[in-house]
Amino acid sequence: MSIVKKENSLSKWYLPGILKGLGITFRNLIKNLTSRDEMLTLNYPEEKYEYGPRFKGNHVLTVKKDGSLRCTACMLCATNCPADCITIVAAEHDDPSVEKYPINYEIDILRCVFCGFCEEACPVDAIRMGPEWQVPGVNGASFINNISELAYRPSLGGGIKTVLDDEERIKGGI
Amino acid sequence: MEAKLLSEHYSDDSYIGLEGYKSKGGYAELKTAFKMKPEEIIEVVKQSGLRGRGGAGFPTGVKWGFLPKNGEPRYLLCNADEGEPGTFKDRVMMERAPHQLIEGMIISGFAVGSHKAYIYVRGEYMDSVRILEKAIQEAYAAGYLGKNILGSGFDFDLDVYRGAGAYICGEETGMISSLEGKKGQPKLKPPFPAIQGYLKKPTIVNNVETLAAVKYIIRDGAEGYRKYGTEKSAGTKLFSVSGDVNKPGVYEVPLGYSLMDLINNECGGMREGRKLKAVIPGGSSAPVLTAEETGRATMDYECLAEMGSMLGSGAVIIIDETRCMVDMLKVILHFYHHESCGQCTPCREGTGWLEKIVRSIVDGNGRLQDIDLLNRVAENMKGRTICALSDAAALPTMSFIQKFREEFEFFIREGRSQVKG
Amino acid sequence: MFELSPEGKELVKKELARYEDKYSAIIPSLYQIQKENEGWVSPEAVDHLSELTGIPHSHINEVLKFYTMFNLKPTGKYHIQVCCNITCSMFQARELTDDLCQKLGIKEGEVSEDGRFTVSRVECLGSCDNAPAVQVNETYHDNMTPEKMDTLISELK
Amino acid sequence: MPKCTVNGIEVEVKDGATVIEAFMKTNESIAHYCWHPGLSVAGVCRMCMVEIEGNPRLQIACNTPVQDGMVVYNNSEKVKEAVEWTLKFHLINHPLDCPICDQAGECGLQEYYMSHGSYDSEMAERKVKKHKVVDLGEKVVLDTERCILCSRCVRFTDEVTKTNELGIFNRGDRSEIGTFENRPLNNKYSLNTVDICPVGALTSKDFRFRQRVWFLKSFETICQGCSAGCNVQAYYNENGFYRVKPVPNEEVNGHWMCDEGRDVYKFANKEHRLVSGIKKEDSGLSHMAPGAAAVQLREDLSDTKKAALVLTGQYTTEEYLKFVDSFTKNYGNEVYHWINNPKTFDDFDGILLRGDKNPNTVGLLRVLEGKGIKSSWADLEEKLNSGQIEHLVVAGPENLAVFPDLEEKVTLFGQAQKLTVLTPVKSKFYESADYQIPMKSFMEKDGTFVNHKGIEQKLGRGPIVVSQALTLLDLSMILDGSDFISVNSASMGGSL
Amino acid sequence: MGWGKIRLFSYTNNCCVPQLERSLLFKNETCFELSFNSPEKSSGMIVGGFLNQVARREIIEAFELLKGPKWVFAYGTCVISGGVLGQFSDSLITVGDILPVTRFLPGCPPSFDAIQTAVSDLTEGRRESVREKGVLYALRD
Repeated sequence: MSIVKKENSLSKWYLPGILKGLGITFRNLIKNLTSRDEMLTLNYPEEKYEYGPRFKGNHVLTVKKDGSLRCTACMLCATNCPADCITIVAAEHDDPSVEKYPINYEIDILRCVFCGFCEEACPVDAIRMGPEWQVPGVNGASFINNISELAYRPSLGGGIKTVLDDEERIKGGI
Repeated sequence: MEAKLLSEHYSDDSYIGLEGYKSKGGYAELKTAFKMKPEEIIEVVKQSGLRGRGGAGFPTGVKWGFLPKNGEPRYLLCNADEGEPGTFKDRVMMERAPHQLIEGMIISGFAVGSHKAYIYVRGEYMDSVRILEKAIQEAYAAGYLGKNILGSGFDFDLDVYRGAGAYICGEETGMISSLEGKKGQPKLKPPFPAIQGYLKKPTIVNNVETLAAVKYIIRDGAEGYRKYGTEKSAGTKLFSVSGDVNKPGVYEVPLGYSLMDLINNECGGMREGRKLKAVIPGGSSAPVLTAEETGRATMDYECLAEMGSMLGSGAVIIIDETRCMVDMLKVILHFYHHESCGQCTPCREGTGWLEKIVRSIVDGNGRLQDIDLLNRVAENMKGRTICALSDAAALPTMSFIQKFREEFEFFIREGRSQVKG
Repeated sequence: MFELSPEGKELVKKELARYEDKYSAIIPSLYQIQKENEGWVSPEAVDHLSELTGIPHSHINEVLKFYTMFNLKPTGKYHIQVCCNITCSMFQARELTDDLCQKLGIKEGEVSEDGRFTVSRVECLGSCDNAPAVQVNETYHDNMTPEKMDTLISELK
Repeated sequence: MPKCTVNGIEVEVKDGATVIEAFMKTNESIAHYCWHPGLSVAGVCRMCMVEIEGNPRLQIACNTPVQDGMVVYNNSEKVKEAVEWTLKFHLINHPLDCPICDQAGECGLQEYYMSHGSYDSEMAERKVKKHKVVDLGEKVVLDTERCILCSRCVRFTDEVTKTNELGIFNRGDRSEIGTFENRPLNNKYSLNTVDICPVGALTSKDFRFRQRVWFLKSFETICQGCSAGCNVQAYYNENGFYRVKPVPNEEVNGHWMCDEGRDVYKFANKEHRLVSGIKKEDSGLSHMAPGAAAVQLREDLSDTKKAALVLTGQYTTEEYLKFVDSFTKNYGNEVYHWINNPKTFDDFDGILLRGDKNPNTVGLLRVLEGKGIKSSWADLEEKLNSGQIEHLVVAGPENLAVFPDLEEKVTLFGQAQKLTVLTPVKSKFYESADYQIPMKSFMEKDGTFVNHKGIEQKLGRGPIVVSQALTLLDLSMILDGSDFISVNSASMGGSL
Repeated sequence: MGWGKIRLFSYTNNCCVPQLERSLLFKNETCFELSFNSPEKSSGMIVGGFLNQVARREIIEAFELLKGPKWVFAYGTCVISGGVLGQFSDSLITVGDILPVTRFLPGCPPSFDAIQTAVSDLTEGRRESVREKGVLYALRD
């Protein structure tokens, strides 16, 4: 794209251009000195950048009131995942009202692109993308998170309770 | 005026026994029938315009005509499973005049050429079963049943089969399945019972009153029978009247008799002189008539059909001012939900759904759109099943909503019945 | 193990021969079992009937559970069946059953402590002219009012 | 032969055929649950509604016989609304079980919901609650809430197996499928009820929760369980085979299949398979590539004079032709046919199950007659006892379940100086053999099986589980001297 | 400027390019700075985006030119395991195949704090907290 230069006397002189530029610089200097909190710069290690509410961080498997996994191993997340990184092995639950639960639920963090498709596909709000950013790991560290890592890791404090629960659903007659 | 044809001698007890029955003209028509040929009897019944008294109102002569002409053994079944709420005419007839039914069945069996007949009585009527079995013993002893009846070369066996409490066994093919020892579920009906019914043999199923009326058609001839009733629906009909009248009971009136006269003359007018609100003319599966429609209604198949209702089994239920129609519909739908045999999906799930909607209205958490939801569910249940139970549940619902809509809306808005009572 | 009495077996044999199809004998023999087994049909009874007649178990069980007059739970000596259909419910039949259950202290279908009564609601009994109609075992009682019901309860021992 | 037009397409059907059979002839789609080509007509699901010209009321297609010149269509507005509402009636008491239901992905309700559903269920009332996870027998689990009461399974147990274990109990919308207390559903064809159940009410215990249906691919082949030769559909994915379902074929197996045939896939999975050639040396067993083991077998065989071959009926006809040909050319025509159960060899249970548990016995006998080899089992035993046979080559069975007497047979074979076992499946009885050469399972190779009636049926080829395993064709090429297996005969297609 | 900051040579492809550069924006004392054209002056490298033929050749050359401890950070799923694009290519080469990777940064894109903690762990000599947990494989029969 070509820029049309205005042919007027002012631009031929050297000094006015410099003074205009310095003017802008000093105006910003005074502004930053007077109102420090409006500055965009974070002094990083102390002031951390907070992520938005919809930040898609490490996965969380929600739990029911009694602490058991909310997931019924229906494999919809594994089907919807573009990177094919979720492997689930289902097993028979002895309580007939629960009937099916995952005995092994693994997400391969190195394959996962954190797109949130699994969160959208889950019919029972069993998997969510939590607020924690992905922790880097050394080569050979096990990047495959299983149930104890996804649902009961220390930072979750014994599992995040889900709002939707079976008793209300069955009482509501669905 | 009350035309006493069938129910002439119901009041006197001797009519129950064989002697009392014969003394009042019993088994006379048997001899005249044996003189005629079976085709003649069918022709006379066709001429007399006798229509089924059980509920469908199908011309009996025509139904007998469907039978295949080959000599294959066939069955005659009497449908005494009177499950239609409000109907009790068959019980009165079987307890007061069992031989009338037996003679009617022998003549009909002779006409259709069947040598084996069953009377399927509903399980609750224990007294009717006892009385009928005693009457059959007497008939066998007197030679009116069994081999070579009255020397005519026609042998005829009759048996009573006791049902076990299922409204669905009132339906033709439902009763046949129940007789075959299966669950009383109606059969699919391109093979109609007249071609393939009980044990895959041609079968004729008629109501108690229809078979009894055959005797009087033989006695008075087709024109004699046509004296009563209108041109299209001939003869007399037993009406079981109940509800808010002074003298509920069974009254025999000619077809075409006006409903208001039936209420005021035969039944002694409304109970405690209250104002009439609605009438269910033909049992629970007949759409309801408002007070104004009752005024111009006459008790015959055509007039009630024009008004959107039906004669059905002739069970007239009179409803007065103090009754709440929503609660009435809830009782009717509970009946159909409990009695649906569960074979076809629209009826099995639809009756349950209708009842739950009306029950949620009565419990006070109904929604305004429930009313046209009821209408659409009933509309889409009707005519989509093997037997007519889904129509019997859908038609009353639609008529209740169409004619008493403001009562439903009041109930939903206020959460209580419009009627104080 | 439930065992039919000799006359019971006799009746079942007669019923088998009476109808063209042996399946038609199921309902009469179930009535007979119900009479001999304190008013209900137990699974052993179905087993026994199946060996007696050769009809497959599931078929007898189907017929047993389809019809309402066969009870699947033990019932009292007197089974009070109150009709709660259109005309009878217009004459307060449902309220009658509620306070009857309260009086006997049982819910519907249960047996009272002294084992005499079971109350249950049934469909139209075909006696709407003298509503509300009540059937006790085999006999009809008409125009029942709460008072008449009390006298009936006290009479039936 | 009455003719009728279905949605504008002219169709001719045989006498007494119903409208739904006319629909099946065209590829017009018609919704149906309770109708099944192999069972009687029930007419209870009311989904197959059609409009017939000149008949105001909608009729069900499965029970209306076709009259000549009848015009039938099911794409009119009225029919669409009727089917939509009937499906809505099916769904109002149906539980929200899709996440935990095995049938999700191939469920009749899901398919018709997508094409006929109304997407806004106006049902706000409470659903009917019934029994979940009912144990019907050793192989089948029932969930009565999902059941839409189409009565297919009840008609199956009444008409096909005539054992009537199943019945519909209670009445109205409280009705439930079930068996009587102490009469579980344990006949030999109980898993067919799982196939014909359109919804997830009946599920098989063997496949329960093992894999979601949309992760499986399938191919058609012939069951190898017995000589009935039923056409089957085998389902697999990268982890191996998961299940086997019957394919309708009128002359051979109708629509059904026995339960033993359904465990046939287990022997083709990797955990049961012999993966590498084994040679017994004095220093123990040495594992090597199957091709190398075969070459060593050839050298070993070349300097023997008295070699014998034992064949079971578990291989394809082409393999027999080539292998018997090359074997007799090099090592004399001592070929014996191993019959595993002489006593129950030709009994038949009236529906499908045959006593002869090898799929290709007739093919083998034809090949042996073609080669003019008449040899009885007795003189093999007599030769073995007298130790005349230096080297015995046994083409072992694949389906070990039907060879209960494998152990003493192997000890019998052990009497030969050298024993070679060609087997797709590994078994601890073969340790005593000098050579164990892995073969391909019937799921991994082409060929024809000839069932007891003499009908030749083509095998379908599925995924290769053990890529280097040989077939008898490759082995005969090696015995004929060539060192390299020609590509076109053996491992075609992608390996796992 | 840039005292005490590690200089990392950054080689990124596709959508990781803006993500990496802009993640430094408005941040004061980050413990690393990026250089885009002089691997010989930087002591580690950060690789991101899907590796095509050219990228493979160039990151190897860049790796040889690095001075100092030659750290390699694998930035983002595409470079670690092919991510969404790599699923369909059958000749997939990831950074782990061609370079000795010291730290994997999973995510698409990894958050800035991940890079910061990875680099600061290395520069300040803290041993990376390896996650100790058993891997539960319960393969059914």
